Amino acid sequence: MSAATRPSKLFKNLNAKIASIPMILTALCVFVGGTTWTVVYSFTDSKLLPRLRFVGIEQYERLWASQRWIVSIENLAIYGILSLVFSLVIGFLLAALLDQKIRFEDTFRTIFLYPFALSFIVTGLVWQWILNPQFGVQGIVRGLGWESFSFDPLYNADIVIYGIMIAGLWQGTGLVMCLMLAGLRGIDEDIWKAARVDGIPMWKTYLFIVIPMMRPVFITTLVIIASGIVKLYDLVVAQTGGGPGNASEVPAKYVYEFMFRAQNLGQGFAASTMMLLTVAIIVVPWAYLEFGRRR
Amino acid sequence: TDLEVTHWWTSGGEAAAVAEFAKAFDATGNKWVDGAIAGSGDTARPIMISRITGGDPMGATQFNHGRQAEELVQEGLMRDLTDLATKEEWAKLINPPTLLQNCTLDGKIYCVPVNIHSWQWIWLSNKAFADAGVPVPTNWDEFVAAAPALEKAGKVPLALGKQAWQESGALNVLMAAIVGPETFLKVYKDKDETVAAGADIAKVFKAADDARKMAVNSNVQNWNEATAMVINGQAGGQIMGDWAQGEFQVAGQVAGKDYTCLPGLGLNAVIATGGDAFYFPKVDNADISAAQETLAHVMLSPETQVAFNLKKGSLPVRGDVDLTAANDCMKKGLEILAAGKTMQWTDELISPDTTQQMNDLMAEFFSTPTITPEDAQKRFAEIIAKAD
Amino acid sequence: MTSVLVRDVSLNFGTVEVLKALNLDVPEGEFLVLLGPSGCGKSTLLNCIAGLLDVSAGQIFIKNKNVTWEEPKDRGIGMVFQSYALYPQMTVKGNLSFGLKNAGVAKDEIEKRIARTSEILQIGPLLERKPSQLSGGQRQRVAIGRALVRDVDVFLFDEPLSNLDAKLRSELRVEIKRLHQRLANTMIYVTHDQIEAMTLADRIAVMKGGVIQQLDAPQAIYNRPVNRFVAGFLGSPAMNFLDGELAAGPSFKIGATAVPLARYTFDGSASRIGPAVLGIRPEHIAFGDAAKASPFSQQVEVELVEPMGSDTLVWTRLGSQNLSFRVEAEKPLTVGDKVLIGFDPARASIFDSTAGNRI
Amino acid sequence: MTSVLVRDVSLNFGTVEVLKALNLDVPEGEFLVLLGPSGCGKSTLLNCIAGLLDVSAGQIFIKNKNVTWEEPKDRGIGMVFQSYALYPQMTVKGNLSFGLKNAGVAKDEIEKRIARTSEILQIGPLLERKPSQLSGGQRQRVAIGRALVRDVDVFLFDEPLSNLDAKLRSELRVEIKRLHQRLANTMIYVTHDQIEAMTLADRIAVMKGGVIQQLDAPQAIYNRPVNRFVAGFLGSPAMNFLDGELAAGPSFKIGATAVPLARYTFDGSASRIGPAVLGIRPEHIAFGDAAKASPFSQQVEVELVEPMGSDTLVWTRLGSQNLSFRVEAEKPLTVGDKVLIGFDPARASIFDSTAGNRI
Amino acid sequence: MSNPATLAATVAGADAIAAELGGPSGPRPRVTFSRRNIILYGTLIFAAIYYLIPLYVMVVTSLKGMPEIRLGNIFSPPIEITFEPWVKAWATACTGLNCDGLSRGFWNSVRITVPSVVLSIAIASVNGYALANWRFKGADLFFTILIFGAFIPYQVMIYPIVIMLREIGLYGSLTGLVIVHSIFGMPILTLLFRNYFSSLPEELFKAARVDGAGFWGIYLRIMLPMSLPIFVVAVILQVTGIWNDFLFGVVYTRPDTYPMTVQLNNIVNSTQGVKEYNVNMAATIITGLVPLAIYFISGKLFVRGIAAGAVKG
Ligand SMILES: Nc1ncnc2c1ncn2[C@@H]1O[C@H](COP(=O)(O)OP(=O)(O)OP(=O)(O)O)[C@@H](O)[C@H]1O
Ligand SMILES: Nc1ncnc2c1ncn2[C@@H]1O[C@H](COP(=O)(O)OP(=O)(O)OP(=O)(O)O)[C@@H](O)[C@H]1O
Ligand SMILES: [Mg+2]
Ligand SMILES: [Mg+2]
Repeated sequence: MSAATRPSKLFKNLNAKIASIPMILTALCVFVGGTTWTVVYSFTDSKLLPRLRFVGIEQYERLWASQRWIVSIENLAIYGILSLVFSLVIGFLLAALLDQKIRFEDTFRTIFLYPFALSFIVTGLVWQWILNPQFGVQGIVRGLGWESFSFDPLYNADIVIYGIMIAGLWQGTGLVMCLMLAGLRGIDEDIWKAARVDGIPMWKTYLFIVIPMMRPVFITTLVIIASGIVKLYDLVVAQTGGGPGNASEVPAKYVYEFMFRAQNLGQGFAASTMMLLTVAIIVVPWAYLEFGRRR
Repeated sequence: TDLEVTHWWTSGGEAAAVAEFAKAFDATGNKWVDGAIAGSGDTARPIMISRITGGDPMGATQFNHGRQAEELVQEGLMRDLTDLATKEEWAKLINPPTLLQNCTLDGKIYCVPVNIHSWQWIWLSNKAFADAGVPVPTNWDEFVAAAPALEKAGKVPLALGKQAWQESGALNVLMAAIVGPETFLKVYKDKDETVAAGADIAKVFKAADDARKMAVNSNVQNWNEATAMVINGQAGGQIMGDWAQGEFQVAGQVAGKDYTCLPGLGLNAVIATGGDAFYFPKVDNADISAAQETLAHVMLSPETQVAFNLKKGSLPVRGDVDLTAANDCMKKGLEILAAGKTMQWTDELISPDTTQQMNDLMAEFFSTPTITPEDAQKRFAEIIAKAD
Repeated sequence: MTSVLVRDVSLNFGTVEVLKALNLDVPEGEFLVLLGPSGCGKSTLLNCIAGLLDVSAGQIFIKNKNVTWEEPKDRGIGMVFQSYALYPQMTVKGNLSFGLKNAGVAKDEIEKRIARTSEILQIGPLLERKPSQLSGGQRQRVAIGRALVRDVDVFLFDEPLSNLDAKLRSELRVEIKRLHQRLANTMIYVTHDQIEAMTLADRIAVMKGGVIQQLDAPQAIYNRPVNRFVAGFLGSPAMNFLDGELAAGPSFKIGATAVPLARYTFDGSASRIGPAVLGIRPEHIAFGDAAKASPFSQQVEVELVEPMGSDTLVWTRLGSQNLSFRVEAEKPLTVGDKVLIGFDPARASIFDSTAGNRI
Repeated sequence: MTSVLVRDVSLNFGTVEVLKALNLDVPEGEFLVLLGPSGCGKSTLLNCIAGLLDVSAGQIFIKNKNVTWEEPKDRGIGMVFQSYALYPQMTVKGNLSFGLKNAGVAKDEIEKRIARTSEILQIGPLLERKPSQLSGGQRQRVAIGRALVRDVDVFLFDEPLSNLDAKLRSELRVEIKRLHQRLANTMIYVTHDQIEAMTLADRIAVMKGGVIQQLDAPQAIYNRPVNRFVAGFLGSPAMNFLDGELAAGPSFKIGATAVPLARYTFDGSASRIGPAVLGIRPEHIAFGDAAKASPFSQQVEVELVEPMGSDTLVWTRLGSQNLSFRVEAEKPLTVGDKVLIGFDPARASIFDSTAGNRI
Repeated sequence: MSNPATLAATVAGADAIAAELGGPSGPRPRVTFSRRNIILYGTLIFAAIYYLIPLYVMVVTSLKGMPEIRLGNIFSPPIEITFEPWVKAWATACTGLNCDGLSRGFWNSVRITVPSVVLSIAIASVNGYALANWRFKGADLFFTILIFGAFIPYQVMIYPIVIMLREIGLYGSLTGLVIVHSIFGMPILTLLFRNYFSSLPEELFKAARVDGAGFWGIYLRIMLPMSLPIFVVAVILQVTGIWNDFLFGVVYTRPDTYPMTVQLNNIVNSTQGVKEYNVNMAATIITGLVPLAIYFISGKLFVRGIAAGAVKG
């Protein structure tokens, strides 16, 4: 009975490793490599083309001195927080309503979900039009005789971001509803029965029992929405182009404009690095909770 | 040979003009592959630059000459046209000579200017003023004075697309017209911040404030939609470059009868000689190189120049072409050009980065009534101080 | 006095009739067990009584009050679920008090009831814990507490122990029995475990396909099952069934062997001639000397021995049919041994071979 | 001859040591049962033997060949899983032939083996069905067939019956036992059901916390458990444990009562004085006349009666400690009855009260 | 078949009480227009209207002529239905000199979407499978990086990817774009597949290993046939994502391979004089038709797949 030798660790699961090469390459080259590259060049004064002429944190100083960047950040914060709250609330409400064993559930669900199939470009265009003061809602209401009615979010710098949010919610709540519905369907049937026997009203059951139980679903949803919010770009471009003025500017657009229009790559990279940092602040704790704890 | 040409000329007049290039080029036995990208130069340029830096260059591409392509040239990505230029003696043909200078870097020529565009125009709708019962103004001040009457008649006095480049363009036009080319150059060429903060420029910002008030009800984005408002008499006028003329032409309007144009806003008839130029990225393929040369040649040929510029509403780059067919407004331009009353424009003077900051400022100014002209001027001076 | 009365209750899910005009009458203080295989409608019946499902037809009375259309909370019932269904993010105390708070019970009354309940169930030290910090048995106790604290007349249990391991199950079984002895409430208890049913029930209702097959005291059901289904469902190791022929005499012929049925008490007036099935429980088969004394005995060969610790199950054949019998653990039998077995036909059950009813 | 040999095998999940330098030696043809509570590492050990988990230390031999680093398929093992793990999209036939095809067995050979297997397990008529069209018992049989068809030396079963209901479980138990008698292969069988362990095993390895507590024949483990854990884990109803004091004599004092230990065989040389625990199984406690004949007897009061059909469990108290004993179903005892009970100390087990080892 | 004696007694007792009490029997009466139903369906219908309005506006507008649009009311149904805008949007709308509408872009989109969807799903499902069933050292690290990648704004990566594609000589080719889509689809899809495969019983995987199937054997023969729901989700997500993509399409292709969205943008933004809203809307609907169709066809499977792959716990 001679002891067989332990095979080399490298060749264990060799097939799995080979199959994971695309993933490893993507992770290393594209995500790590690309990110590092971006961060490094954010410390240079690259203009149209990337050049390694380091200027320290000058780009960052300029970034935070820029009114436009501040507006972008504010807008993203307002949009982000409100659309997080609203899409969770609306998504959950719709899911809860659909969960009442109603008729035509499929129809309603399809109606709520279909905007998700459309691109932001399409969404932006349609809502731009609906919110157009001449043809859209304001025009109609005024046409009905209410002359002083005013609803022109896309042309009013103070509320333009809410106009964008209306469109964003229209497109995004369907998916949230879907996730919530899946979560609700995963709740043990007996919990509902127990709550009914205990005589707990429906809304209390949702609020105090079901929602806390759906924590993981909420977290997953939150992360999905958040990742979308950070990337907010197409919708703004299609709906307002950042206007009126710079009132609906968002960071992703700032990055794009500085990299390509202003031909100031360094500035664009600095802005993207700030975005990455924000993302890291959101994602790392989540990733830790989600994947770190389990292994 | 197929040659892909990218540009951002997609509005009615522009497209008609491009068609002339394509026709002339196709006639040489090559094929013009059109790569139009809609949504103004701001959208198109990044794509063009990525293509060139990404190693998949097009055959030729439009840029505004000036500093937009500077780095691409420095990086050696653009083809050197000096040989062709010497052979065809562009230096003699092209007028004013600054056009060719703008294509030159370290003594080498890298682009073909195709037209002269000037920003300093205001386009007025004769119909709108007739409706309002006031005479068509002859300069900016009269225009401002006529605004209340227009408003009363349910018109928008000033049509202005809500895009930053239009707004900052309007400011620059006002500046050139109100304070004259010298002060303009002090600000933009010498980057003299005391001038920028001074009393002269304060007048300009006051005028911009007027413009802002007059344009409050102008709910359009693209410049040609604003032009459309002038064309159909909804708006009194629009500050826009001479490319707007193409739109009037496509709409079948006649200069002097249906619309009026005032170079230099009727105050200071000087025009800038900016314009469009074509660059030819370096390629390995000999066929394409040959086609590039052909295109460069075709673009400068007298017939093409006439046909193109008539459609486009811009001025030809050669002084030796016959433009009898030109309309009222073009003739005004040609006269100013002939008189040598030209000046440099911001494209040549400040970097895109500074332009962007200007744009940001003006976008904010025009959309935020609470920003006073004084505030805006102060920030303007700061930008000029740091400009490059 | 009748505590729960189910009258002609039917229930359909779509076109499937799950309960078929079912009648049930549970006297005050009785421990009734609903026993049956999976899918027979036990939970459905319980849910109907609780008001969690709307009956399709029929009436339900609790404490002589027609509650057919009442909400669950107004029926005076408490329910314990298989999956415990504790509110996971509330403490044990929160779980116990949530229903009371909603019913608007005064604060000190709530405290008092929780104190009493936790004393009965000995969950005092657990009050501040969350369900996830409890063991299976403790969770089950809290689930019972949640019903207990509401001071209800009728307790409904839906397989409350089936998620637990065997050891805990037998412990909690005893606890539930003690609880019933102490509270003397009416309890209706659903299970598919016949040991649980036998040990807990005052009466057992054996269900199959939405119909109650037999409703009687455990020993009666065990010893005199009304049909072959009930006979086979109760008892572990299971009853032996031997196919054969009822003959005059009366006797039961299994191949060449005849079992004399003089001591068997026939039921009703069914035909006593023709093919039939004889059922006999493994523990009613004697062997060795005891077999000799039996009215019927036979020499057989041991085929398989299953020691189960406390006793041993021995498999053999009678004619060509499998037969098992139980012997004490100490009796050493090995495969191939020839032994004499026998049983008293009075303890057997005979069923007709088509419908399976007791003869 | 040794069929499976596990030598000093350890296994860690991260920092948790699930198996601790475990040794096991299974002779050819033996039916070994791994028995233990949930989470004790039974499945882990089985997976190590199958090669589905890499051991952290130690070696595994199958048929005297070191297979520590072999792939599962090369170890000559077949495995049957708790959840059946049938490939849902393949027919039964596809399930059976999948492994053979992977091994490149010729077509007609595959046919032959499937024919033989389906004859042994009587699944011939099911061959063309999908697993979803099978009942639980049939699925289990197919799962066994999948191991059988591969003609392996060692069968590994991981709780193959625990998803089935009690009735089916006891039927399939008998089938597996018959299968073993017929094939005479080595079988290693994991379960936490002690009845299964007792009935099936040639030897049982009782595990706890990754360590084998006792490895012996079923009756030996049942009657002479090496520690309190093993004693409590086997047997249902569970063994009674009575706290008390070992005194000279030797005798065992429970409060005022003394149990004479003259007939008890002590183990080893542990101290025979001081606090200890006496364990006695319910079925070893006699009552009534039989109790009088016992070396120890005592008058007690009945507190609770649990009829279980075949017999009845009676709960009472000795001193202040709970005690249960088993009586035949016919003996009518009711709560409050005073009875005499007694047992033979030779059948009891005594454990030290701290470590719990047998004294 | 109940014990006759017991049952008879029961029923007799029951009758006595029932005679006394009578009262409700059978199912609880259901009011169709109960307050609950009115609120429930009212809210749902109200919400449905909000979600449907844009679609309605798009369709209605696309069927109107320009004169009618200038009249103003976007909500009024067309007086005279015309399909001309559709024809124009599909076949003749101009961008620069190209006047072939969306038709070219449609086929480009198909040529981009199909291989991208197939490739990205193929890669991601294998990754997810490897991560769920064949954990090797470091796999989790790569996976975490990958997930982080899901949050990186695309703008950040445009430039580095331009350089990478240039270096491997794929810039501007369809292959390059397909690779880009696969890369950016990978994080979310891998997460979905990993979650799904881990939710499948591990014993199945073990059984297959004992049966001698290898990495690919198990993937192809065991895992794939069981993964329909998650594949549906992946296909839906990828088709909509890639079909609707604008940024990559415009940056990494050339005009003759522009996808539909880029052409849509060109058409919408190259206004020749007045904005032709009807054509724009028709173009918009045509562009959205493919993903919409997929949703309407497989919406039910989508929810099921989401439940299986995305939402755990
Ligand atoms: N919501 C439902 N819709 C349709 N059929 C149902 C529904 N709930 C239960 N059934 C069917 O009703 C029958 C009885 O179900 P029930 O849950 O009462 O069985 P059970 O006796 O409790 O079984 P178990 O022991 O498995 O809990 C089953 O055949 C089941 O398929
Ligand atoms: N993949 C894993 N990672 C970490 N710990 C594990 C893993 N698998 C099992 N364990 C731990 O190892 C211990 C033994 O698990 P194992 O599955 O062998 O128990 P078992 O005896 O088979 O229990 P059961 O009867 O519940 O199947 C448990 O405590 C479990 O938590
Ligand atoms: Mg049930
Ligand atoms: Mg296990």
